[in-house]
Amino acid sequence: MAQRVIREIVEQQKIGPGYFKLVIKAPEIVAQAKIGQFVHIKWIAEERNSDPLLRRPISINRINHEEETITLVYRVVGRGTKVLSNLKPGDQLDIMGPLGTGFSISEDTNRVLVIGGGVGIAPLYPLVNKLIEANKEVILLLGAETAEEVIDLDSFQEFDLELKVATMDGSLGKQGFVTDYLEELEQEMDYIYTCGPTPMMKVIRDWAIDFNVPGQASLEERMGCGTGACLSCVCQVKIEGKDGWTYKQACTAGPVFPLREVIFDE
Amino acid sequence: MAQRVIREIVEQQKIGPGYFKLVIKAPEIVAQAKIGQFVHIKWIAEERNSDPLLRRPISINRINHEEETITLVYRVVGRGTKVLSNLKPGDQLDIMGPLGTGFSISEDTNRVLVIGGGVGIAPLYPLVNKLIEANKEVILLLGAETAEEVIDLDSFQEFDLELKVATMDGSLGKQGFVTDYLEELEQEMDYIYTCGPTPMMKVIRDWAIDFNVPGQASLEERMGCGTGACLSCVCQVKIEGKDGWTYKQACTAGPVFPLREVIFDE
Amino acid sequence: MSKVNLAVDLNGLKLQNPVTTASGTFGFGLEYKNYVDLDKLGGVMVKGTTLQPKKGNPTPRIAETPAGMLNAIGLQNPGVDHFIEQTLPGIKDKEFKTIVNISGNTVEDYAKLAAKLAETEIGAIEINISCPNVKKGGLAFGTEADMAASVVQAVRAETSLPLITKLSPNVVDITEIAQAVEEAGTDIISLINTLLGMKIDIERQEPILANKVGGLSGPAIKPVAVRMVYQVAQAVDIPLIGMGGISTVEDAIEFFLAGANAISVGTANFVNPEVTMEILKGLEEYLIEHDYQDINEIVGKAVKSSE
Amino acid sequence: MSKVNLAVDLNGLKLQNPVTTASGTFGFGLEYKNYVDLDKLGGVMVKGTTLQPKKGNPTPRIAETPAGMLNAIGLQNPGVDHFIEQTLPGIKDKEFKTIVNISGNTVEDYAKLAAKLAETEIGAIEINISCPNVKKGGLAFGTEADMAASVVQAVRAETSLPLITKLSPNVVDITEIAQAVEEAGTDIISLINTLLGMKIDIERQEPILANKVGGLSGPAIKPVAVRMVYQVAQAVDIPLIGMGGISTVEDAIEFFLAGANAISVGTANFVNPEVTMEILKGLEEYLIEHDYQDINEIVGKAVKSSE
Ligand SMILES: Cc1cc2nc3c(=O)[nH]c(=O)nc-3n(C[C@H](O)[C@H](O)[C@H](O)COP(=O)(O)OP(=O)(O)OC[C@H]3O[C@@H](n4cnc5c(N)ncnc54)[C@H](O)[C@@H]3O)c2cc1C
Ligand SMILES: Cc1cc2nc3c(=O)[nH]c(=O)nc-3n(C[C@H](O)[C@H](O)[C@H](O)COP(=O)(O)OP(=O)(O)OC[C@H]3O[C@@H](n4cnc5c(N)ncnc54)[C@H](O)[C@@H]3O)c2cc1C
Ligand SMILES: Cc1cc2nc3c(=O)[nH]c(=O)nc-3n(C[C@H](O)[C@H](O)[C@H](O)COP(=O)(O)O)c2cc1C
Ligand SMILES: Cc1cc2nc3c(=O)[nH]c(=O)nc-3n(C[C@H](O)[C@H](O)[C@H](O)COP(=O)(O)O)c2cc1C
Ligand code: FES
Ligand code: FES
Repeated sequence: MAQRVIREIVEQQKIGPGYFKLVIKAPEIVAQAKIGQFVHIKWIAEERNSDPLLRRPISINRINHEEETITLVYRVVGRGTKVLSNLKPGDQLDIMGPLGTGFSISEDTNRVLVIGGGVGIAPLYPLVNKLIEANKEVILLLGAETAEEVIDLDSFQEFDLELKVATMDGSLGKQGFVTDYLEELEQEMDYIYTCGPTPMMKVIRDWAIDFNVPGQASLEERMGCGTGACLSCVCQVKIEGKDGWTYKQACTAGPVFPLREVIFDE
Repeated sequence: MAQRVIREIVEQQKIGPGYFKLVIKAPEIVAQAKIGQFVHIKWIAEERNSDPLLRRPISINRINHEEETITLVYRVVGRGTKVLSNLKPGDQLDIMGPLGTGFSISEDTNRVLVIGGGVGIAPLYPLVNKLIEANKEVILLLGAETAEEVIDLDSFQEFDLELKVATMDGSLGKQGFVTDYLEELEQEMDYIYTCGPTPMMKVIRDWAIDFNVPGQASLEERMGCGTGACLSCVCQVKIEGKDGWTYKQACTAGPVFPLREVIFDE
Repeated sequence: MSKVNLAVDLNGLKLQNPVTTASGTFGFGLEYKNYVDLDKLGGVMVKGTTLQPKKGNPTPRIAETPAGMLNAIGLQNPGVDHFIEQTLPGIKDKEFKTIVNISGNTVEDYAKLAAKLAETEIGAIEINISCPNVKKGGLAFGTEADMAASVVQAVRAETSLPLITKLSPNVVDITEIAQAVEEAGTDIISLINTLLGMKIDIERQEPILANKVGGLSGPAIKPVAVRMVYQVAQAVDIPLIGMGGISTVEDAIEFFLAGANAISVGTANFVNPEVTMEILKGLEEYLIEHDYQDINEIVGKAVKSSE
Repeated sequence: MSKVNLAVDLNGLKLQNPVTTASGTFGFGLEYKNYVDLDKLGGVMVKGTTLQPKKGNPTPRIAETPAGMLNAIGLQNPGVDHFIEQTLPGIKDKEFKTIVNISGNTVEDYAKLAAKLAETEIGAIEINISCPNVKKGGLAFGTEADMAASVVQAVRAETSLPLITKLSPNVVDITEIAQAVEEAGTDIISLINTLLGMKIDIERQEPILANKVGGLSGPAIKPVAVRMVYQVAQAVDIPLIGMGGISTVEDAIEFFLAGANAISVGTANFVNPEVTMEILKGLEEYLIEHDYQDINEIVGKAVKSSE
C-alpha cells in the first residue's frame, strides 16, 4: 500500500554527466516495493516555498532489504531534478510510494528481451535481476548518448546474460540506436520489456507487433497527483470497443502497460 | 554608491530567542557604509525559486574595516528571515547596499539621548560609538521584551555613557516601556536619536515636540525596490505647503527622518 | 472530540466540517484513501461529470508554473450514468458529503444531468459553469450573467438537492455573476475556478500543453481568489465555498476571514496528499488559540473589520 | 558589437533593443543608475503620471504573495508639469526611449495629458487604462471596449507621438479590448497590467494593504500574461509589448514566441536590479545558439507553430 513518508537521504552521488544516484532509508517503501514501481518525491522546501510546486516521479532503481534503502537514479533535466541533486546525506525527502503497477513476470516465457534507453535504464536492474533469478534467458540491449550514460552497466555485466550496448557517439558498443540491434536478433523472443524514450519504444512496439511478441513498456507522462485522481498522466491504450482505445493513468494503471497496446501520439 | 554584490557569509550565530547575528564579507559595502544605513538582501535561491519573492531590508549593525565585514542582527518574524536564519558560513548572499541616508551627527549638540526598542536597537551601536568618539554625553535607553532581547547590551556597557534598560517582563532593568524613562530624565537634552516600534517612536516624537528637542528617527516600511523607484516604502513627513505633509521614500530619503517631522499613521 | 465546533450548514448542505476537496483534484473520492482519513473530510467535489463519457484532451495535460500549475484535462470522465451506477455505491456511505460537479455544452445538458442526479444519495450538485478547457460552452456560461442564471434555473427546476454554482475568475466583475446566480436560485456559490493561462516551451517553440491553453491553479492564484471571495461575500447573502491556492491552514483562514463559509483544497493535494488533514487540525488550533468556539465566528471577519 | 540584430521598430517607435522597464517599477528612469547601464535599455516606461500631483494611497502599499506581490501605490506622482519641467530634462539625452505612462479619471484628463506631452522629447505615450488602484475611472476604462476606445481616440487627437495602450487582464475577452483600441488608433498595445488581488493578515484579521485590494504582479501571473499576448497577437495587426512576471531571459523568450515584439520587466527589477542587462545578454545568446540573425525572427513563432 502506497504511503507518504518523510525519510532521510543516506547517499547522493554523481554517477555520470548530469546523472545522480540517490539512496534513501525508507523501510516502509522497501517493505512494499515491487519491480518497475516508482516514487513521487519532493524535497522538503525551505519555509514552504511553492516554486517549483509539484512532486517528481522517479523509478525505483534498487530495493535493498537489508539496509532498508531504495535507490533512485536520475538525470538533471530541469529545476526539480536540479534541486534534488543539491540535497545531501542527512537531508529529508518527502516520498509518496511505492506507486504504479510495476513489471510482471510470466512463468511461460523463456527467452526474454529487455531494452532500455537513456534514463529509461534506471528501473531495469531489479527486473533483470528477477528474470535471471527465474532462470530466464535474457538478452539485454542498452542505448544511451555516451558510454558514461549507460546506467548500471557494471552491475548488468555481472549477470549471465547477453548484453549489447549502442551509444550515439560510439563511445561504447555500436554507434547509433539501440533498436538497430533488433534486426540482428538471431532467435525468436518470447517476451519484451522496455523503458526509454518514446521514439525508441515506438520502434520496439512496431517490431513486437510485426513479430507477434508480447511484452511490457514502462511509460513516462507528466504527473500531478500520482494516485489516479487528477488524470494528467494518461496514456493512450488500445481496448476493445467503439473507439478502440482509452486513456489510462500512468500512475495507477501504469506506468507499465502491455507493449503492443500502447499508442504513442498517433 | 550603492551597488549589488554577491558575497559570502562568514558567520551566522543565534544570539537570543529568534535573534540572529550574520557576518558577511563585503569589502564594497564596508568601503561605502555610513551609520544608520541598511542593506537590501536576498538569499541565493535554489534554481531561481521565486517564493518568497522579494528582498528584505536589514540595518547594518557593525562595519568592520579590518575584516571587511558587515554584521546584521535580525529577528525571525516571517518566511524570509526564517530562510535567512538557515544559511551557513560559506553560503552566498545577494546584497544591495549600502542604502538610505543614515544618521547624521551635528557638531553643536552635546547631551544626546539615544532610544532603541526591540530589533530597532540593531542600527544603534555604530551611532553610539560615533557619538562617544565625538565626545558627546550619551544617555542610552533600551527597551525590549526580555533581557535576552537587548541587542548589543555587552558592547554598550563598555562605553562611558548612561545606560538604562526597560523590559516588558522585568527580567532586566525597569519593568515596562522604555519611554517611561523619559519622565525621569533630569537634564535637558540637545538631541535625540531613536529606532524602534512605531508606538514607542510616537511617544518619543510627542515628547520631543513638547520639550522642543530636535532629533532623528529611523523608520520601517515594507520595501520593494530599495532604490526609490517603486514608492512602496513611503513615510509621511511634514513639509511646508498646502497639505503640510508629503510622502517620502524610506529607502532613499530615509530610513532616517527628522524626528519631529514624522507623522505616524495619524 | 473536538473542543470547537467545525460543523457548517451551508443553506441546507450540512458538512461535519468546512474542509472539502476541489473538483478534478481528488478523483471520485477514493483515490486518496491511503493518505487521508476520508471519513474526516467535510465534503468531496468529484471530478467534473458530463452526460456522455468524455475522453478529454491529448497530453501533455499539465505544466508547472511559478507557484502554480496549468491543467487542460478536458473533463475526462466516464459519464454520469457510470458515476451513478459504478462509483456512487462505493462512496455513498462515507462520512463526507459527495458533491457532484457537472458540466455541459448546453443548458439542456445541465438540466438532464441534474435530473439524473436528483434522486441519488449525493450531498449536493456543483454546477461548473466555468471550466476553461472545453471549447464549446463551458467558459461562456460562467462569464455572462444571464447565461449563468439560465443554467442555474434549469438545474434548479430539476432538483431540490442543495445547489452550488462555481464561478469563473476570468471576468471583469465577479459580483455581477454571483448576484445573477443567487437570484436564479443557487443555494451556495463556490469560487474560484482556474484562470486561463499558457506556458511555452522555448526549445520546441510551442505551447507545452497539447490544448495550448489551460487553467492556472495553485498558490499563485490565491490573492485573486481571496479578493473575489471578499467581494462576493459583500454582494450576496448565500454561503460561499472558497478555493484557489489553499495549501496551508493559514491560507484557509484567509478565505474564512474574507467571507468563505467553507473551503476547498485543490492543487495542494498533489503536493501534499495529507494537506486536508493538516488544515483540519490547524483550524481547530487557530480557533482555540484565538478563543473562538465555532468556525462560523471567523467567517467574514476581515470584511467587517474593513467596512 | 552585437552579432545579432536586437533593434525593433514598433510601428514607428524605434527601440535599440526590445527590453524595456514597466511603468511604476523603474521610477523616472534614473533610480536604477547604480545597477543598470541605462543607455543599454530599449525603453523606460516612467511611473504613471497624472494631470495633478497625487499623493497616492496610505501604507502598507505592498504585500508579498506566492511568487508574486500585490501593490496599491495609488499613482503617487508629482504631476505631468513637474515631470516635463523637472524630470524630463534629466533623462531625455539617454539612449533609451522615454515612454510616459498616463492615467486619468476622465477622457478629458487623458486628452489634456497628451496635449501637454505632445511637444516634448519623449519616445511615446503609454495610456494606462488599466490601473486597478484608482477608485474612480481607472479600471473601468480598461474593461469596457468602447470606453477604452474613446480614451485612445481622445489621446490620438492630441498627438502624433507613438501611442501605446496598456491593457488590463481583469477582463473576459482581452482580444475584444485589443481590437477596439487598435481601431481607435493606438500604434502599439502593451499588456498586461496587474490582476486584482488581496492578502489578509490572519492575526490582525484584516487586509494587509491599506487600500485592501492591490495589483498582483510577478512570476505568479506570467502564465496569464503569456496566454493574453498569444491571444492578442492573433487578433490585431499592431505590435505588442509583453509583460507580466518576466524575471529571466527564458521568460522573455516565452513572450516573444507568444507574439510580443518587445518586452517589459517590472517586479523582477526589485528582486534583481540587474535583470534587464541579464535578459539583454541572454537574448543575444539564445538567438546565436538557435541560429537567428534578428530578434524579429522569433516573434510569434509559438503562434505559427500551433496554427
Ligand atoms: C513513472 C516515471 C518514472 C520516471 N523515472 C525516472 C528515473 O528513474 N530517472 C529519471 O531521471 N527520470 C525519471 N522520470 C522522468 C522524471 O520524472 C523527469 O525527468 C522529472 O520530473 C523532470 O523534472 P525537472 O523538474 O527536472 O524538469 P522540469 O522540466 O522543470 O519539470 C517541469 C514539470 O514537468 C514534469 N516533467 C518534465 N519532464 C518529464 C518527464 N520526462 N516525465 C515526466 N514528467 C516530466 C515534471 O515532473 C514537472 O512537473 C520518470 C518519469 C515517470 C513518469
Ligand atoms: C530600513 C529597515 C531596516 C531594518 N532593519 C532590521 C534589522 O536590523 N533587524 C531586523 O530584524 N529587522 C529589520 N527590519 C525589518 C525587517 O525588514 C523585517 O523584519 C523583514 O523584512 C521581515 O521579513 P520576513 O520575511 O521574515 O517576514 P514576512 O512577514 O514573511 O515578510 C513579508 C513581506 O513584508 C515585509 N515586512 C514584514 N515585516 C516588515 C517590517 N517590520 N519592516 C519592513 N518590511 C517588513 C518583508 O520585507 C516582506 O516583503 C528593517 C526594516 C527596514 C525597512
Ligand atoms: C487537474 C485539475 C482538474 C480540475 N478539474 C476540474 C473540474 O473537472 N471541474 C471543476 O469545476 N474544476 C476543476 N478544477 C478546478 C479546481 O476544482 C479548483 O477550482 C482550482 O484548481 C483552484 O483551486 P486550487 O488552486 O486549490 O487548485 C481542476 C483543477 C485541476 C488542477
Ligand atoms: C509597484 C508597482 C507599481 C506600478 N505602477 C504602475 C503604473 O503607475 N502604471 C502602470 O501602467 N502600471 C503600473 N504597474 C504595473 C506594471 O507596469 C506591470 O504592468 C505589472 O507589474 C506586470 O509586470 P511584472 O509582473 O513584470 O511586474 C505597477 C506595478 C508595480 C509592481
Ligand atoms: S498523476 Fe494524477 S492521475 Fe496520474
Ligand atoms: S522600496 Fe521602492 S521606493 Fe523605497
